[in-house]
Amino acid sequence: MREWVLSGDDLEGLIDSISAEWDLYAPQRKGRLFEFRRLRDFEDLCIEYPLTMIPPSSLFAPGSEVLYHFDPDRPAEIESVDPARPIALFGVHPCDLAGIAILDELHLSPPIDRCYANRRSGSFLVAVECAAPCVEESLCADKETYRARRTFDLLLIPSSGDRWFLRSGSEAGDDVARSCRFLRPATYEDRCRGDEESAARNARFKARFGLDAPTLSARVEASWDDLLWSAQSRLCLSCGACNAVCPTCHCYAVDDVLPVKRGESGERRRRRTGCQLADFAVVAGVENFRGEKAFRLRHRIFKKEVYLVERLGRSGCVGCGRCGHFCPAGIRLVEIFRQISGEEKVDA
Amino acid sequence: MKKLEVDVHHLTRVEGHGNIKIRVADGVIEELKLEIVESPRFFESMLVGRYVDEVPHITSRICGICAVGHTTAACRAAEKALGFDPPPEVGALRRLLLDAEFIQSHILHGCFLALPDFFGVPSVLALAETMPDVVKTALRLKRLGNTICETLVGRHVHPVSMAVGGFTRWPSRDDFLHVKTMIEEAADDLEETVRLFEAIETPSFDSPAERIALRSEGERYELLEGVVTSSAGDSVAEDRFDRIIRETTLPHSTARHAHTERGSFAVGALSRYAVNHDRLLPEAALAAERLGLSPDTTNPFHNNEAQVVEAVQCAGEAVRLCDELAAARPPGRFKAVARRAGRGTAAVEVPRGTLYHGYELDGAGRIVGANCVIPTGQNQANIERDLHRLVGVLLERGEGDDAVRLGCEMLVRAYDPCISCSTHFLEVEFVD
Amino acid sequence: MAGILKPKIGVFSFTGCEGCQLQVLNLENELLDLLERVEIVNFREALTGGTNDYAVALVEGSISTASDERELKEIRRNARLLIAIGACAHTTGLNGMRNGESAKLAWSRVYPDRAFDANVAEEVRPLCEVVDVDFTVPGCPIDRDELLRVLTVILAGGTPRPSTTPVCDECRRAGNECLLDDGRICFGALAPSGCRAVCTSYGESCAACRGHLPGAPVSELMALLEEKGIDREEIILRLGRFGSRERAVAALLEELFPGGRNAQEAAS
Amino acid sequence: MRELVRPAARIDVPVEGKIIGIRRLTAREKVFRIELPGGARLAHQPGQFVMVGLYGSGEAPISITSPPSPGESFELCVRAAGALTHRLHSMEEGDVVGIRGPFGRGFPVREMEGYDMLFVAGGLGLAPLRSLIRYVLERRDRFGSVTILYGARTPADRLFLDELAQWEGDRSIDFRQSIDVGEGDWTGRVGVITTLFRGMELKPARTMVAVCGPPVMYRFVLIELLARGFLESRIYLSFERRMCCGLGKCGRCQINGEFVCRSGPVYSYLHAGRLREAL
Repeated sequence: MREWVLSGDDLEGLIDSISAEWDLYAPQRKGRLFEFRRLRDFEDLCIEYPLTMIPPSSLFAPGSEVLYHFDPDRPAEIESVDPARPIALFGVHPCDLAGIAILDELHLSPPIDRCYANRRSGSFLVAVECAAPCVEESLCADKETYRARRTFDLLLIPSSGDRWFLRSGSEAGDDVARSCRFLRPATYEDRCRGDEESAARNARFKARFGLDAPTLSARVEASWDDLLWSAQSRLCLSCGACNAVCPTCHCYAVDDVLPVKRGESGERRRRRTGCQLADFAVVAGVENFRGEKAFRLRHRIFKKEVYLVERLGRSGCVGCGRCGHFCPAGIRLVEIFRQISGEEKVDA
Repeated sequence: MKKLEVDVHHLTRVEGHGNIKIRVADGVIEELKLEIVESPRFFESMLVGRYVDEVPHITSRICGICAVGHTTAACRAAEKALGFDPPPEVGALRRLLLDAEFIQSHILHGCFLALPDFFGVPSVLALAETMPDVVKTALRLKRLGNTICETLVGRHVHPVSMAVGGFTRWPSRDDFLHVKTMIEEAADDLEETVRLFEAIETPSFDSPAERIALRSEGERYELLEGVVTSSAGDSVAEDRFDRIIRETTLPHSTARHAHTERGSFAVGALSRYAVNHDRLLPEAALAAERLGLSPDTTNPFHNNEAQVVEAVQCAGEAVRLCDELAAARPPGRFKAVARRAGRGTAAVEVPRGTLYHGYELDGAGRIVGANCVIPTGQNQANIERDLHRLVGVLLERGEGDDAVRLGCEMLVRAYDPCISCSTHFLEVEFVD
Repeated sequence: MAGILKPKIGVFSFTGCEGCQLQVLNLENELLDLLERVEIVNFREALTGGTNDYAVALVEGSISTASDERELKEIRRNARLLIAIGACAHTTGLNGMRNGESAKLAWSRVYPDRAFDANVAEEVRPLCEVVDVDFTVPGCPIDRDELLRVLTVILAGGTPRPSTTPVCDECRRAGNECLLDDGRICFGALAPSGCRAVCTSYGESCAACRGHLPGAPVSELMALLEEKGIDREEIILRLGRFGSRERAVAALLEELFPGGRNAQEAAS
Repeated sequence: MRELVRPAARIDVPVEGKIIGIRRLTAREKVFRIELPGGARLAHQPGQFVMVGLYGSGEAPISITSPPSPGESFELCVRAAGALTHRLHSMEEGDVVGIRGPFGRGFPVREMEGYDMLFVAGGLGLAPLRSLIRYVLERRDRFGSVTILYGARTPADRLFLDELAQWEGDRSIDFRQSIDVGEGDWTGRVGVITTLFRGMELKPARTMVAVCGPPVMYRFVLIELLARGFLESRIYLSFERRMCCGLGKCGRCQINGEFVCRSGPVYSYLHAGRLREAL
């Protein structure tokens, strides 16, 4: 692991050297929100952003994309989509990095998801560590996702005096760093100071519900028949916002777009959808296997805290806090987990 | 002995449902009327009790063809009632949107509805086979108008972000520059259209009319606001329009006939041109010259050419407005105007003429009275008068049923009547 | 192509603003491509002449007069497939705002100097309450792309599938902040998606012009908005703009105007 | 440059399946015989399904109703229920559809060998079970007794009438059927499927059970089976859920932690009984 010191003034230089090879996406303002967008002007970069509504992983697993092109009259005459131009994500928070790692595991395990692989392969990730939890709903302390551990090519760690530590996590990261003349290798003193600053920062991330991962999973598992699910989902609008903003939600539906003009090809498209939408588990337009909002809310939490734990060995929730922060009905994970942990009892 | 009956049931290629009925006996016109048969929709009844913020969204649905016009008139009238004066860039964006709607509507009318008559085909669909280039050019221009609205306010049919007080989403600088580029790229298509109409022979017909349009101080070929100005010399502030325009209801129409003290009058492209011709941009003035337009023309068929001139004018004006808006500081985040009691009337030029909306609000900002005077209703008396004259001329020439029918249809179409609007008259109930 | 019969399409219009017909013409770029595959034989807004020989009828507008009803039934007899286009045809759109009030009373207010036209129906109805409708393209106005999707599926011999997810899903994925968080009255959770959430993307709240999803969370939304301090009456009025034909909304309107809007007027 | 996707895998992109035979079973169901390009074998197990696709109408999972065979075609029994299946019903011989699969896990045919077989089929549930029934009948000597219980709503709803008659006439098979609503000249049994169990002598200790039918049927059949002492591990159920991919990715068919398209649609009750969303 190599580490350098980057002066704040040289951030633009770093971006320039990455942009030379990748289409660079970075957090920028969108009204009162933030979003990852192609960076055209360095001035638009908001590196100290709180939280984007749409997670950066959506650049690899977009809300809607073409799976393949087809000839409407010949079912098997299929053309793949053009390979995506490799992109770089600049300024990814550690929780979102964890989200990308989970999507990687889900999509790149056999059978490999072609479209995800197409976008993800050759991409470049620059993570940035946070100085404090983004929003009130953040659970990154409980989920231990406030530090970036892997998956990044480069990691920016804020440091005092308008400077950054830059750590490389891959060969591609090394190559980029090596091409930046303005980087200074970190000295022993730098590292000591960095560790001190890290410790001070870590103290700002305080657990909200205080259960370790296996305990949480077991408690969730035991909550199947609990009244909390109907109590918590009382005002749920089944709007699917929690799914749409979740960095690890990945369920989808498939639609076709037929060509208007004879002889042209059509598109088979994937549209991301969510388990909180009322129609998610409807079969043949008749039977709804999760017809109640309480069942749907329970499924979402079970999926993250039980089913994905069984499958991946870790929680599918990275604690970013988006689902609660952007829920119009105010349904918050932290309250659900607190009730599950026994801190708050639900009135029947 | 001339006996003739023309009954055009369901006038086609106009927006809305209308009939022409003519009965001639012994060479004398016994009956002649333009019927407007669209089902009444009772907007007035529906509006009463609604909050003022909803009004533009409701009145936009009076007519899908001039939805920007209705929305603009509703916003302006509501703002006057609320005593709110929007910042100048809001006015500039509204002008730009009117320009876009004019381009789209005039091209739709000129090339899709009127043109087939000149080539003796039933529709533009038939032209698509014989003159594909003409149709493609027209489609591109029509799409231009639509795309401008889509980019700036979400869509053309029932624009989304136009609101009382301004715009719920202000377009980005890139949006304005993008729109500007699109318009500039359409220059060749506009030139093609002018050339097309240059080549068409306008029926000669002489029927002088009083012409009314908005005109403002300054240099602008006005669409958004101003003084109601008549070619007969009258002028009056927009909220006093009823001082010169009176309305009566006729039994054969759900629209109302309007007249001045001198009789029927005309609004629309030709009237705007007559009132504001000195304010045309050079390229539009040149187009007018090439199309043989003259401000004191007495031929109502020239409305088709006036619309083409206005399409050129609006494109030029829109480019200028894009520059202005791209350079302007965007207004802050949209805030709804505080509700209060009041009364306001606004006039806006829409493709077919001057449109008036007026509202009266209670203390909670709810509608207690509404009024809307639409251009086709203002033109109807004049159309019937022109039909009278035209049928007389055709009878004198000894033309048969078919020629009379076609002549009448073409005349009515030249006025570009929007019958959808016409039946959606609201109560005129303003007592000063 | 000669030799291949193109399906014949008629476009018809009843009470409405004609905006949905205009959206058909607004297909612009795709219109000529479409005309290679279908023949439009009836389209009053664009075409002189007409015939009863058509397989597919696209019908806009509500049924608000006795003659509307007769004509619609004739169209139903002629067409193999009847497609309702737009909110007026689908749910009466905002024409339904006049229901709940006697037609005569509304008439006397708008045309005080003219006798009531007996052709005017007491109540405005959507097409499906008069004839069988095979498919609906919802919205005020219809979305051009959705219309194309529906037509291409029909031309391929398929049945178009209506959207079953709410506008909210499309809206969030478009990156919009939620207008409910701003204390705005927004019905995105009630209405089926397919409009690309164009209203909310342009800062205007969803009015549910596309109708309501089955089991739409009306009571949840009412509760949520009221908890935010929004006046119940204003919410109901807004729901009634496009939703007067939805059962849940009709019940709320009855709560607001017991006995219909006339009754209140008579009382005041 | 776009590459041509090689469809050999039949996993995420379809191959062309040609309809070479169509048989109407009832007012709602038809059987389609389908041939893969180049005479390829589907190579499926009883209980597995394929994704059938028509552009413009998407894809739907359809269970394979024919037994595995060395032949070069297979059969799908399709009820006209949604947009895609209605369109399928309007197709003719020679038309082509998209085929992906086979997917999922079918019945554990090897484990079943040596046991008595009890089949419980309700309505359209006979379609997937028929694959297994015919598999077993083709290898009659490897299995013990064969009992088939079939329930349908009305006599006219019954599928594969010719085969039902064959089974009825076959003395080596105990075939019983019942319908919910008596109709016309129906002289057989009327009542829900569980009434067929009355008076039957079954040997739970040496029997494997395969059940397929509408969701509500499972609950009552399971009560009956468990009460009679059948082992949870020897009761196999086939589940229907919504699917978009068949790859365990789209999340639509999930029952608790299981992706029906991968680990199902056939589960032993020992397993499915622990899935709280399954029944």
